[in-house]
Amino acid sequence: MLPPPGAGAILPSMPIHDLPLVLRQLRHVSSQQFVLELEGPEIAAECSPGQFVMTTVGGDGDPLLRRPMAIYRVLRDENGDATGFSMLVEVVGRGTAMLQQRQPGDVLNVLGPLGTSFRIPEPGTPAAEHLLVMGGVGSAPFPLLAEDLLRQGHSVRAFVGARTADLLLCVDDFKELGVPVEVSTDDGTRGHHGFVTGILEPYLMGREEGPAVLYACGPLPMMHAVHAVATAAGLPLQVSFEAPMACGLGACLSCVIKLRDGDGWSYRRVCQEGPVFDSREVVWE
Amino acid sequence: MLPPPGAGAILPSMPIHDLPLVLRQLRHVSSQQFVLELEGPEIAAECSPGQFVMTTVGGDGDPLLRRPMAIYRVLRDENGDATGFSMLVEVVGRGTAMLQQRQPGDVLNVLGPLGTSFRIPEPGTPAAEHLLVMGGVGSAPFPLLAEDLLRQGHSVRAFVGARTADLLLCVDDFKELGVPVEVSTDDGTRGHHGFVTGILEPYLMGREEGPAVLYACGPLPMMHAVHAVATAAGLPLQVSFEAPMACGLGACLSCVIKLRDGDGWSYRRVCQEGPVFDSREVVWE
Amino acid sequence: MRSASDSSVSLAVDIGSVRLRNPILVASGTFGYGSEFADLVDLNRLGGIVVKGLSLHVEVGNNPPRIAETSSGMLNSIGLQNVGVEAFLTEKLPSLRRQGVCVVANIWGRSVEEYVGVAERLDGAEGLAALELNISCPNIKQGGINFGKDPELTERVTAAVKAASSLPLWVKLSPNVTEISELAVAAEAGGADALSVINTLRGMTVDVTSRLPTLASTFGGLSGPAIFPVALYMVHEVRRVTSLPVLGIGGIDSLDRVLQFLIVGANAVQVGTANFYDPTLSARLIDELAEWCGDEGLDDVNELVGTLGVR
Amino acid sequence: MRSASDSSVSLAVDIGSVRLRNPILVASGTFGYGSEFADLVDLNRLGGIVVKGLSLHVEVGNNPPRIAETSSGMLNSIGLQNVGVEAFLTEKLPSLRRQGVCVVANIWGRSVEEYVGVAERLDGAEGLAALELNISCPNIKQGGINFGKDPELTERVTAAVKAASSLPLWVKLSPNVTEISELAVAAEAGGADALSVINTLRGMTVDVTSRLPTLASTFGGLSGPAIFPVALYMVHEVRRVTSLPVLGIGGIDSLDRVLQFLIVGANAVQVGTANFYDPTLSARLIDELAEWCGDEGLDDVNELVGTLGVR
Ligand SMILES: Cc1cc2nc3c(=O)[nH]c(=O)nc-3n(C[C@H](O)[C@H](O)[C@H](O)COP(=O)(O)OP(=O)(O)OC[C@H]3O[C@@H](n4cnc5c(N)ncnc54)[C@H](O)[C@@H]3O)c2cc1C
Ligand SMILES: Cc1cc2nc3c(=O)[nH]c(=O)nc-3n(C[C@H](O)[C@H](O)[C@H](O)COP(=O)(O)OP(=O)(O)OC[C@H]3O[C@@H](n4cnc5c(N)ncnc54)[C@H](O)[C@@H]3O)c2cc1C
Ligand SMILES: Cc1cc2nc3c(=O)[nH]c(=O)nc-3n(C[C@H](O)[C@H](O)[C@H](O)COP(=O)(O)O)c2cc1C
Ligand SMILES: Cc1cc2nc3c(=O)[nH]c(=O)nc-3n(C[C@H](O)[C@H](O)[C@H](O)COP(=O)(O)O)c2cc1C
Ligand code: FES
Ligand code: FES
Repeated sequence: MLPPPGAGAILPSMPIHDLPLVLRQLRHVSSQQFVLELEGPEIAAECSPGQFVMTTVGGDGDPLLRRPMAIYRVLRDENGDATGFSMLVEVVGRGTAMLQQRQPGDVLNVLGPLGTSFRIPEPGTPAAEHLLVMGGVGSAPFPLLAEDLLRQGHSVRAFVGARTADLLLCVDDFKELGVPVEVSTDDGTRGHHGFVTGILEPYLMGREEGPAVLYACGPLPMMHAVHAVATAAGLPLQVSFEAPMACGLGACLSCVIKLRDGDGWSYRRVCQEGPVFDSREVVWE
Repeated sequence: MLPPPGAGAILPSMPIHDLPLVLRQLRHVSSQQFVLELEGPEIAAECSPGQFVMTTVGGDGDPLLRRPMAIYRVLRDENGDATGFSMLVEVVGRGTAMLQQRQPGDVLNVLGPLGTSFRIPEPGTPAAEHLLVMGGVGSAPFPLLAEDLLRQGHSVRAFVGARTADLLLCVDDFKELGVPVEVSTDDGTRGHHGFVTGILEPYLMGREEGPAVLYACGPLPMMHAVHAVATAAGLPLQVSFEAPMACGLGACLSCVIKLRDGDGWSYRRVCQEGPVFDSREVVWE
Repeated sequence: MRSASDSSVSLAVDIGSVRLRNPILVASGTFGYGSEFADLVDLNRLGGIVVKGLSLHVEVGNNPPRIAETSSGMLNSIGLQNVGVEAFLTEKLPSLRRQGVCVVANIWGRSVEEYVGVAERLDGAEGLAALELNISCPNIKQGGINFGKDPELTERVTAAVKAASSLPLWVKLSPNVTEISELAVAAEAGGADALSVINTLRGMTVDVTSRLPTLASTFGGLSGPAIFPVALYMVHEVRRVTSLPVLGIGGIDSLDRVLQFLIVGANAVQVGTANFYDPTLSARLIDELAEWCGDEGLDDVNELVGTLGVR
Repeated sequence: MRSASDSSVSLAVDIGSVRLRNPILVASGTFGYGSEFADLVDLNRLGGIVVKGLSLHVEVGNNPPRIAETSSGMLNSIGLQNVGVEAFLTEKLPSLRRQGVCVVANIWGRSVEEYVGVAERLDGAEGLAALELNISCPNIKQGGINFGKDPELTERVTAAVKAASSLPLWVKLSPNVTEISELAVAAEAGGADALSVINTLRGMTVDVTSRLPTLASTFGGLSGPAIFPVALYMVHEVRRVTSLPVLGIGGIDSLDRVLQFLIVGANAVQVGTANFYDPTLSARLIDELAEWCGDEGLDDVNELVGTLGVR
């Protein structure tokens, strides 16, 4: 069902653009999280779920490097044509704080679409159950993935975790799409009190037999735990990784993680061979 | 009439503040020139004409250094109490271009008031004629000086030069204050076609005898020319200098110019012993 | 104002026997093997592409984290990960050659023998314009002393590689030395055909929360706009002692800095870290340079080289 | 969260025999003689003020322009303009002493004799905590070779000054060297009581319009946030070879960088260029440091020094 592990995006690779994009809207979803809507069809029309962009954050060469951000939603006009896309950002440091200060009309330089996308079944493949498991701002790429899966008639279910209720992301997106959502919070302020695997595992136990595919994005320990659950259940899992990035283009070799390679391992670039990897290919340590 | 050359400000020196000030308004006066109004009484209430501030331009550490800017007008409420002050800025490089991008509500960190002020006659001194000679953005400190002089009953006259008509500054300020203004432009688009000394000299020739004091601020060659005119006419001249500045406080020694010192000269700090100097003290070269 | 494509301005420069279309190259390690930027930059327009440092065998490189951002700069400790000279020759070079791209192979080793090995392997390679010797590497045969810090070692490795290859040889100097001019003289004595100035400055940062170095390998190389004034000074120093062609490298982020390098005496420049955050800069600089020369009334960019006045 | 003035955190540090109120000092040449900042900073709260470099006689300094802004940094070529040691003793020191400010005299000369001359003149001075030797100066008696670039000269000038004065002696190292550890060892051998690390990096920029160096004296010293990673690396290098107290200097613009210096092994730090664009930073850092230590549960800032972990 899946292409061979590590095979990269299933879509023919689309050209990468570097464009000055106008900020249409900045919408806060919590005190530390916000959505940025950018105008411009080029990247939006050609991207696939799981891909990302490298964006300036506003300063003119300060901070020096662009920041990698997943493509969150594709914005469309009444004809359904892509007019832009959005990013879902959590403030964690200086760059994301500067991004939060942007105003509508400001211009960001955006490079993309970059990296591999989630690999979804070829059209025509019998419908399966697709389980999206996410933590914190790792939720960003999943609404777009859900859209694509639903369009092909698959059933989709979301497991959303966060530190606390305020920081739960994308729950409304999933509800709008009609995707059932279960939530967990580390502090028990909403849903299951504990980690997201605490809702995923019971679900897997209780579900009927049949093909299922797991997708995960979030903090490393969370993805590692999902990997353990998936392995135990014998289900395939695609994980989307983060790593410090300078170029996003595969040139600087800064973003590497260890992937299995023959009997050993080798460093592969998250921006190029990833960010989406087959979890069995990853050297979890 | 003047205190001994190089004696510094005549006012008791006021404490220096370093304050985050809110930008109230940014008003364009030409494509390359704008007025920034800042809120905050502290600096405004204590400054004297000719003094300056060091201001951040908006970036967070980029550009690194603050920019020196003359205090243009003191803003007052209906009771006449100082509520803030303004700066009159010309875009010449990266920092001033960034300043032009500021929005009302933005905060600038402002250090001041700094430097010596124009030395004006003690209250009670018999009225004299005060001639303000300015070029380009060197006009900035003069409306405030005119106000002070007028308040003491002196007669004031302004000679305003610029490269071209669009860039003539402060003409309206002087008109509002009832100060007669003559203008010159390098390209002849308004007033005298030529340099500002071309209107100053004939005026000095034609005027009746009596005490007069000259003040000048503008490009170095212009101030040098006014110095020559003043010397020929036997009139005292105060000049306000610019120099690259890192601290504005007298600590870094970056802003020096040559002042006469005994038979020779020594380097003195524009930010501390200046920016206003007695023109006879300056080593013109 | 003349247009950017004004063909009446000649941008070609000679680095010894190598004629470059224009003086704007991209620096080793910052442009991959070229193909990574093919969607964004017409590789064929660049003065040249210096590829990621090649070694005899595949190198896995250092553990991550490998980069850290600093004020107007970044630290990297990639650890010279590369595909190895064989894979370069079979997988990377052929398509670049077909496109007519000017390719310079940056090479390194852990001993003089390793350097010579790479150079020999590349010697016959069609489509290579020159070798660039990265000597900012520890010599494991001599207690780990850095080739680039010692004039004698610099001369020795330069001479050995020169003897092993018929390709023009550029030697890339390290700035982490007391007198870079001594290293320049040593490289020239060893037979260098040109000097690339500079590689990264040594630096480190610490993650205060964990009290660990930010980079897994503790130290890294500082690059980016922050180092520009140091790089310009070092090109000036090198220019004082040699008439070899010089490639100015370090902190280029704008035409202004390209011009500064040329004015102090660099014959060409390499854009490095800026490729990461402004991937089309190198191509734009070519247009801007042509336009600037036109505006200044220069027919040939070489007229600008080494025109620094004295105050 | 404890309050900034939480007196239960001890910030005092010992630099050899000199006890400082806290580890936040201000660097030579960036704080004048202290009085320039008196409206803005309570001088008496600072760990210490290192005054502008003093010489035997008044120095007029270099021609302007003396500074140039660079990416996250600045170049300066003030040329060591200063009032001379006599005027310092009569006009500057007395009022600082009356206020109880901890004053360190940075000194320099063009020959060993000049260094000794200044040191002798300052020897008896009441109210001086220590001497700091700026050895980034050319020795006019030895062909202009820089004291700070040569281990032998460094040791010689350190020993001579040490013999001439009973004040604790801090030696301020230049970063423009191949191995700063060798200079650290030399200064220790000469009798240094502490090491100040680092002075400015050599650099230059060019004004493209005039094709002249931006600075009248062509070269200058690079300082500011841009150099922080280099400075931190050098403190780390120095810490490897000596147990002398170290004052970390270079690019401090925030508490985070103060902490990084302490973690790699600096016993105190000096804030330099940041005083120009953020004149109250030094005082704020003291509060922030106390608060941070409190939050981390440290009773004594010294517990942080040299706690860098190994990956
Ligand atoms: C492929 C990919 C997709 C991502 N998608 C999103 C998203 O949709 N929404 C979102 O909020 N965040 C996303 N991130 C994480 C985001 O890039 C970082 O949070 C951001 O770069 C932090 O920048 P900062 O200046 O605020 O933090 P600082 O800590 O000040 O950054 C300092 C440096 O570390 C890097 N860095 C810090 N944290 C991370 C991290 N977690 N991953 C990679 N580099 C990091 C920064 O890029 C920068 O170079 C993604 C990361 C990757 C690699
Ligand atoms: C006491 C004083 C009062 C001033 N008052 C005004 C005023 O009221 N309005 C106004 O528009 N300008 C004024 N200036 C000039 C103003 O400070 C510069 O135009 C401004 O710093 C340029 O910054 P930039 O980043 O745009 O230019 P850049 O050229 O990019 O600046 C680069 C560096 O050079 C310095 N610099 C450049 N030009 C000058 C200059 N002429 N004088 C001093 N330093 C300079 C900058 O501060 C900066 O450090 C004054 C200068 C001084 C010294
Ligand atoms: C991520 C990275 C990798 C690099 N790899 C190499 C290399 O393999 N060989 C080499 O000689 N220089 C390498 N360099 C140094 C650059 O080629 C260049 O000399 C340096 O970065 C300074 O230029 P800059 O400031 O424009 O980046 C690398 C630099 C960076 C940032
Ligand atoms: C304008 C200026 C003047 C300086 N003068 C001296 C000096 O007289 N003696 C000295 O030892 N260091 C001098 N320095 C170096 C600083 O003390 C400090 O070592 C250096 O600037 C690095 O720190 P920073 O990056 O925090 O500025 C000077 C630095 C600047 C910027
Ligand atoms: S971010 Fe540069 S190779 Fe991945
Ligand atoms: S600007 Fe620092 S002394 Fe004048």
